Amino acid sequence: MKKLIDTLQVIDNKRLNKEFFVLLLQSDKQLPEILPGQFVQVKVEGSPRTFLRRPISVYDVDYSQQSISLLIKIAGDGTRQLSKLIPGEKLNIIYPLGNSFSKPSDNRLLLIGGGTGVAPLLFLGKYLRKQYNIVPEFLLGYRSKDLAIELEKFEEIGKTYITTEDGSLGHKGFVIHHPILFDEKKEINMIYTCGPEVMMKEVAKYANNKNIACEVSLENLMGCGIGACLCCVVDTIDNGNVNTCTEGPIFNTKQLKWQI
Amino acid sequence: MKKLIDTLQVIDNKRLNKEFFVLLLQSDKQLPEILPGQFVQVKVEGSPRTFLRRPISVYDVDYSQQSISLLIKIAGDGTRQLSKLIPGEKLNIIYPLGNSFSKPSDNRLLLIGGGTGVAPLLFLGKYLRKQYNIVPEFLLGYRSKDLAIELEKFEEIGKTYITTEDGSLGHKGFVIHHPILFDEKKEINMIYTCGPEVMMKEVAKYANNKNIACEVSLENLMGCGIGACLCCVVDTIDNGNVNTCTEGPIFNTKQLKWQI
Amino acid sequence: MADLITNISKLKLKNPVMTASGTFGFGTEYSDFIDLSKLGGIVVKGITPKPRQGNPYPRMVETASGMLNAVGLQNKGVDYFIEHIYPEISQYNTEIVVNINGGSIEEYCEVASKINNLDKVNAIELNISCPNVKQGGMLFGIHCPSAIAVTKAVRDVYNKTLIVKLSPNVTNIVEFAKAVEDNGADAVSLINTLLGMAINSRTRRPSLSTVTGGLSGPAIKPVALRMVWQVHKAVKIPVIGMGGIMNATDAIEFILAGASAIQIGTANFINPAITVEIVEGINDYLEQNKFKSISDLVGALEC
Amino acid sequence: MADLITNISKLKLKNPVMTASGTFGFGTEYSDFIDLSKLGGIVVKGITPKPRQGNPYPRMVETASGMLNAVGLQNKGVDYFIEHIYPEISQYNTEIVVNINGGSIEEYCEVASKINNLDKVNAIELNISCPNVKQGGMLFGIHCPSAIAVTKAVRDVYNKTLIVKLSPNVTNIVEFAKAVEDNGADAVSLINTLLGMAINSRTRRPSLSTVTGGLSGPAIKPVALRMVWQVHKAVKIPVIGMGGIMNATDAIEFILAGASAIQIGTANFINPAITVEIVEGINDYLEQNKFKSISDLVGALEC
Ligand SMILES: Cc1cc2nc3c(=O)[nH]c(=O)nc-3n(C[C@H](O)[C@H](O)[C@H](O)COP(=O)(O)OP(=O)(O)OC[C@H]3O[C@@H](n4cnc5c(N)ncnc54)[C@H](O)[C@@H]3O)c2cc1C
Ligand SMILES: Cc1cc2nc3c(=O)[nH]c(=O)nc-3n(C[C@H](O)[C@H](O)[C@H](O)COP(=O)(O)OP(=O)(O)OC[C@H]3O[C@@H](n4cnc5c(N)ncnc54)[C@H](O)[C@@H]3O)c2cc1C
Ligand SMILES: Cc1cc2nc3c(=O)[nH]c(=O)nc-3n(C[C@H](O)[C@H](O)[C@H](O)COP(=O)(O)O)c2cc1C
Ligand SMILES: Cc1cc2nc3c(=O)[nH]c(=O)nc-3n(C[C@H](O)[C@H](O)[C@H](O)COP(=O)(O)O)c2cc1C
Ligand code: FES
Ligand code: FES
Repeated sequence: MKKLIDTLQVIDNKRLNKEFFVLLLQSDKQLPEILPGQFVQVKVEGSPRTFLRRPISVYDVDYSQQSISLLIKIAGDGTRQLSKLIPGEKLNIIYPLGNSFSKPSDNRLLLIGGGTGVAPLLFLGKYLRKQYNIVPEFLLGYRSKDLAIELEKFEEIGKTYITTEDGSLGHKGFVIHHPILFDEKKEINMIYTCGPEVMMKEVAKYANNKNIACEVSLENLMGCGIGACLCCVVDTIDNGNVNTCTEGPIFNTKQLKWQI
Repeated sequence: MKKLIDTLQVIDNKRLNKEFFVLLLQSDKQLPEILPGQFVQVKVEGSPRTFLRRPISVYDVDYSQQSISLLIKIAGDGTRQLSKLIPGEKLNIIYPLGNSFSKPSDNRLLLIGGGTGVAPLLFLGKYLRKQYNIVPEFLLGYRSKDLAIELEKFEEIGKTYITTEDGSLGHKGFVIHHPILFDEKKEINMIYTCGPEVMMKEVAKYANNKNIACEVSLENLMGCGIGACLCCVVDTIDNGNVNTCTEGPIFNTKQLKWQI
Repeated sequence: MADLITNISKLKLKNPVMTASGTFGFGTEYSDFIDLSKLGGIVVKGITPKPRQGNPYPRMVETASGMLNAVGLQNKGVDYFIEHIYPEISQYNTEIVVNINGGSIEEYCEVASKINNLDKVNAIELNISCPNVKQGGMLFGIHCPSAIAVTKAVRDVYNKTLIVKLSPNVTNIVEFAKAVEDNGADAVSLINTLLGMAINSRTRRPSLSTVTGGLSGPAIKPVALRMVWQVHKAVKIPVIGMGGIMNATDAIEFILAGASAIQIGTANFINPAITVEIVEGINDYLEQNKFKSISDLVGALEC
Repeated sequence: MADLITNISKLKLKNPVMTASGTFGFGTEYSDFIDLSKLGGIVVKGITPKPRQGNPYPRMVETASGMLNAVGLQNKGVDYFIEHIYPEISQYNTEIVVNINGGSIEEYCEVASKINNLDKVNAIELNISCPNVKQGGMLFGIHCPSAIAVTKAVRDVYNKTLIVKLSPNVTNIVEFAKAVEDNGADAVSLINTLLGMAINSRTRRPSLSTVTGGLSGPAIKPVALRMVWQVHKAVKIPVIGMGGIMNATDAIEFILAGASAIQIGTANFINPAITVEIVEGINDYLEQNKFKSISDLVGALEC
C-alpha cells in the first residue's frame, strides 16, 4: 500500500467535550484505500513545543467525499493545537500507516474500547459490516457519561454495552467488569481492543483465559511512523523487537510478551 | 518609569499592504506614561521559530482608550505570526522600554523616516504638538507609492515631504536627495531620524556637515530589552559599549562611533 | 507551604531558585517585575579584575529553541562593582553570589579576595567556563589541571562558599566535578553554555562578531540534565543545575536529577517574572505530591 | 542546473545530499515518498557483526526542537544484511554507504571486511560515536588512542572510501578529526548525537529505558555547525556535515562552514520528502547567487 504525504483541508472540527474533538479532513485527491486500525501521522503547525508528527488512528473514512475523520483527545500541546484548527485551515498528514485488524474467521466479535481507543473500533465496526456483513458488538468504557462520545454512531453499527467508572451510564466499573463478559450463554470468538494499556492487558488476560483470539492496537511513542527510526518497538515472541508502526499497531496478544 | 508585563487584547489588525500592518492593542489597566521613541517587547505565540521577544516601537498611544498601536513590517517568522493576529486575541508585551527622543530646544525640527522607521516618528510628531506646541515637518522615504502607508496621519501633524525610489510619489530618490535638504532658506535646528541604518548614517552625515543636532533610533538585535543581557550594545564615544535597549534606542549621533 | 530551604554548603537559600549569571544583570533590571526578596539567590553578572568592553556587536542570534551569545564578560571591573554596585544590591533580602572571572589564576584570585571582604556576599561562583573570551574563561574549564589549579588558588584566598561553574564542552564533566570537589569547591554549578555557531546564508558571514558563541535555552536542556545527573551521582557536594529551565516542571526535572538548587538564565528574557513563578510552581508540586521538603526531591529520580 | 557533483575521496556523489544513518532505514521506507535516485547517497542504518535487539522500549522522547533516541543499534547483523538487504538496495541508482559498528576493534574489522566484498558499496561510515550502546560505540569516539586504533585496523581491511563518524561529546573534536585523518580516514562525518537525558516529572522516572540517549534535530545545529567549521579548518580530507538540518538554508550553512556533503537525519521523520527538496533548494541557491558549482560554496564563509 503506497504511503502518501498529503495536505488536507479541515472541513469540520467538532468539539465533543472538554477533552475530545473530531476533525473532518478532505483531500483534493482520491483517497488511497485505508484499512481499519491504520493511522495517520499529523504535522502540528504553530506549536513551539511539537516537533515530531503525532500518530492518530483513522476514525472514519468517506471515499466519496475524499474525507477522513480523526477522533482526538487533548493530551498535550500538539493535540491542543489541533483542537484549535478551524474549517478552511490545512493539515499535513502521512498516511495510510501501519497494518490493520485481521479478517475475522467468525462473526461473534466483541470490540472493546476505552477512551480514544474507541476511534479505530468505529471504523472497524463499519468495515466489518460493509466488507463481511458481520454485525459486531461493542463494549465501551468511559470515566463518566459525559465522556461517552458519539455513542449513537456505535449503536448504529451494533449492540453497544457501556461501562462508566462512576456509574453515570451503563454498568458501573471498568470494561473488564461488564456482565456480558461473564455471561455463559454469550459466545465470543474474537476480541478487538483498543484503549489504555492497563485496560488492554486486562482484556488480553480475559481473552487468554477464555481462549478467545484477541487483537490489540498499541500506542507506542513514534519517531517516524514509517519504519525508519526503530523507536516504536514492541517485544514479540517470535521476532523480538518489531516496529509498532509497520508490523503494528495491531497485534495478536499471543505475539506479545505481555505478562497475562 | 516602571516597566510592566501586560497582556493586551488585539482590537484591530489593519493590513496596510503586503508588508505592513498596524496592531491596535488595548490594556484592561491604565497605561503607564509612554514617551516617543520607546518600544515594547512582544511575545510571539504559536511560532516554533521564535523564542525571544520581538522589539517594536510604539506607533501611537491613546491613553483614554488604554490602547497603543504598533506599525509592523513582516520581516520573518515572528512578525508574520503577529500579522495573523485577529481581534479578541491576546498579546503579551513588556513596556515601556528604552529612552526617548529628547526635548527639542527649538521648533525648527525635521523628522526623517524610512520604511518602518516612520513608526516612532508619528508618535513623536503628535507628542511634539501636544506637549510643546511645536509643529514638526516630516521627510519620509519609501521604495514606492504603495508603501507610503498612512501618510495622511503624518500630514495631519505637519508638512510632509516624500521621496520614493521609483518616483511614484514625491521626489524621486532617497530621503537624503530631497531638495528641502538643500534649500538655503530652510532652517533646520534638529533632526530626528529612524529607518534603515544606511539611511540614518547618510542623514547623520548630512546633519554633521550642516552642524545640525541629530538623533537616531537604532534597531540592534535584542535578547532581553531590559538591560540584562548586554547583547544589544552600540559603541559610544564616551562610554564604550552601552545597551541600546536602556541607554537607547535613541542616540545623539555625536555619541556614536559612526564613520560620518 | 512546603519547606523550600536549601543549603549549598554554608550558603543558606530560602528556596532553590537562583538566577544565572549574565542573564539577570545585577537584579535591579528585574525589580520592576518581581520582588527580588522572593528569590533563593541572585548570581550577578561576571566580574573581572579590570573593566572589559566585551566583544563587538553583533553579540547574539536566536537559534531553534535557544540563543547564542558572545557578550564576552563586559563589565566595569571588580573595584567599580564594590564601590558602586555592591552598596545597592547588598540591600536586597536575598543571597548575592558574585560570578568571578579572570584571564589568569592571579586575576581570579584578585577578584575573589576582594569579594571575600564583602560582608553581604556569602558565596562566589568561579566561572571557568565562559566560551566567549580569548584568555582564561573556558580554557580553565576544559583542561583539568588548570581547573584544579585555579580552584585551589581561589580556595586559598576565599573562605566563604565557593561554587565552581563547570563547562559542558568537555568529554567527561564528572572528571572536572570530582577534581574541583577534591580541591576545595563547596559546590558545583552546571552547565554554562555549549559552544556553538550560526551563519547567515544570505551574507555568507557568521551571525556573531566572534564567529562562535555560547548556546543557551531549552535546546540544551537534555544535555544539561544528563550532566547534572552524572555529576550528582559522582560527587558529595551540592550540585546547582541549569540549562534551558523555562518553567517549574523543568526545574523539578533538574532537582530530580540531583540538583540541590537551580538557576534560571535565558528564560528571564522571555518572562522577566519567571523566577518567582518557578518558586511557586515548585511549592505546588511538592504540596500536590506530598513532599514535606525540597530536600526530599533532590536526586529522587528512580532509574 | 548548477553542478552539484561532490567527491568524497574516491566516492562520487551526484549531489551533496545524503541521508543520516539510523534515520532512513535502508531507503525502502522512503521510496513511496521520493525517488531515491535523486539523492547523493544513502547511509544505511548501523550494522554490527551479530544481530542486535537494541534497547528496550521506550527509546525516544521529544525535546525542545529535538529528540532523544536510544535505539541501540538494533539490526539483524552483517550476514543478514549481505544476504537479504544488499541485493535489494544495490539496485538503487544512488551511492550506498554502510554505517558499521562493533563492540571491539575485531568486530569493526569483521563488518568492514565483509562489506569490502560488496561491489556496489563504495564507502563505509565507521561509527565510533553511537551513545546508545554499552560496549564499543562512543567509547572509541571519545578516547583518541582508541579512535586511532580502530581507524587504522579498519583501514587495513577496507580499501574503498572510509568515512569516520565523529562524536560531538568531546572536548576537542579537531583532535579526533586530525587523528583519524592521519590514520587512514578518507573523510570525516559529524556530528553524531549529543548525549542527553529527559525526565518525566510526573512519574519521576527517566523518559528513556536507558536513562540517557542521543540528542538530534535543530536543537543541536549550532553545536554541529561550530564543529564542522572547526574541523574543516584543521583537516584536508572532506568533511560531511550533519546535525539538525531541516531545510536547504540549513544545508547551505553547513556547506559554507566547510562541509563537502551533508546528511539529513531527524528531518526525514517530519518530512519524508525533505532530502529531495533540499537538493532542489541547494541548486536554487547556487543559481540565484551565481555559483557554477557546489564546490565553490564549500567553506566559503567569510569570517
Ligand atoms: C498508532 C497510534 C494511534 C493513535 N491514535 C490516537 C487517536 O485516534 N486519538 C488520539 O487522541 N490519540 C491517539 N494516539 C495517541 C496520540 O498520538 C498522542 O496522544 C499524541 O501524540 C500526544 O501529543 P501531544 O503533543 O498532544 O502530547 P504530548 O505533550 O506530546 O504528550 C502527552 C502524552 O501523549 C504521549 N505521546 C506524545 N507523543 C506521542 C507519540 N508520538 N506517540 C504516542 N504517544 C505520544 C506522551 O507520552 C504523553 O503522555 C495514537 C497513538 C498511536 C501510536
Ligand atoms: C528598538 C527597536 C524598535 C523596532 N521597531 C520596529 C517597528 O516599529 N516595526 C517593525 O516592523 N520592526 C521594528 N523593529 C525590528 C523588529 O524587531 C524586527 O523586524 C523583528 O524582530 C523581526 O522578527 P521576525 O521574527 O519577524 O524576523 P526574523 O526571522 O527573526 O529576522 C528577520 C530580520 O529581522 C532581524 N531581527 C530578528 N530579531 C530581531 C530582534 N530581536 N531585534 C531586532 N532585529 C531583529 C534579523 O536580523 C533579520 O534580518 C524594531 C527593532 C528594535 C530593536
Ligand atoms: C547573554 C548571556 C550572558 C551570560 N553571561 C554569563 C556570565 O557572565 N558568567 C557565567 O558564568 N555565565 C554566563 N552565561 C551563562 C548562563 O549563566 C547559563 O549558564 C546558561 O545560559 C545556561 O542556562 P539557561 O539555558 O537557563 O540560559 C550567560 C548566558 C547568557 C545567555
Ligand atoms: C533514531 C535515530 C537513530 C540513529 N541511529 C544511528 C546509527 O545507527 N548510526 C549512526 O552513525 N548514527 C545514528 N544516528 C545519528 C544520526 O545519523 C545523526 O548523526 C544525528 O541524528 C544528527 O543529525 P540530525 O540532527 O539531522 O538527526 C541516529 C539518529 C537517530 C535520530
Ligand atoms: S516510529 Fe519510526 S520505526 Fe516506528
Ligand atoms: S537587549 Fe538585553 S541588554 Fe539590551
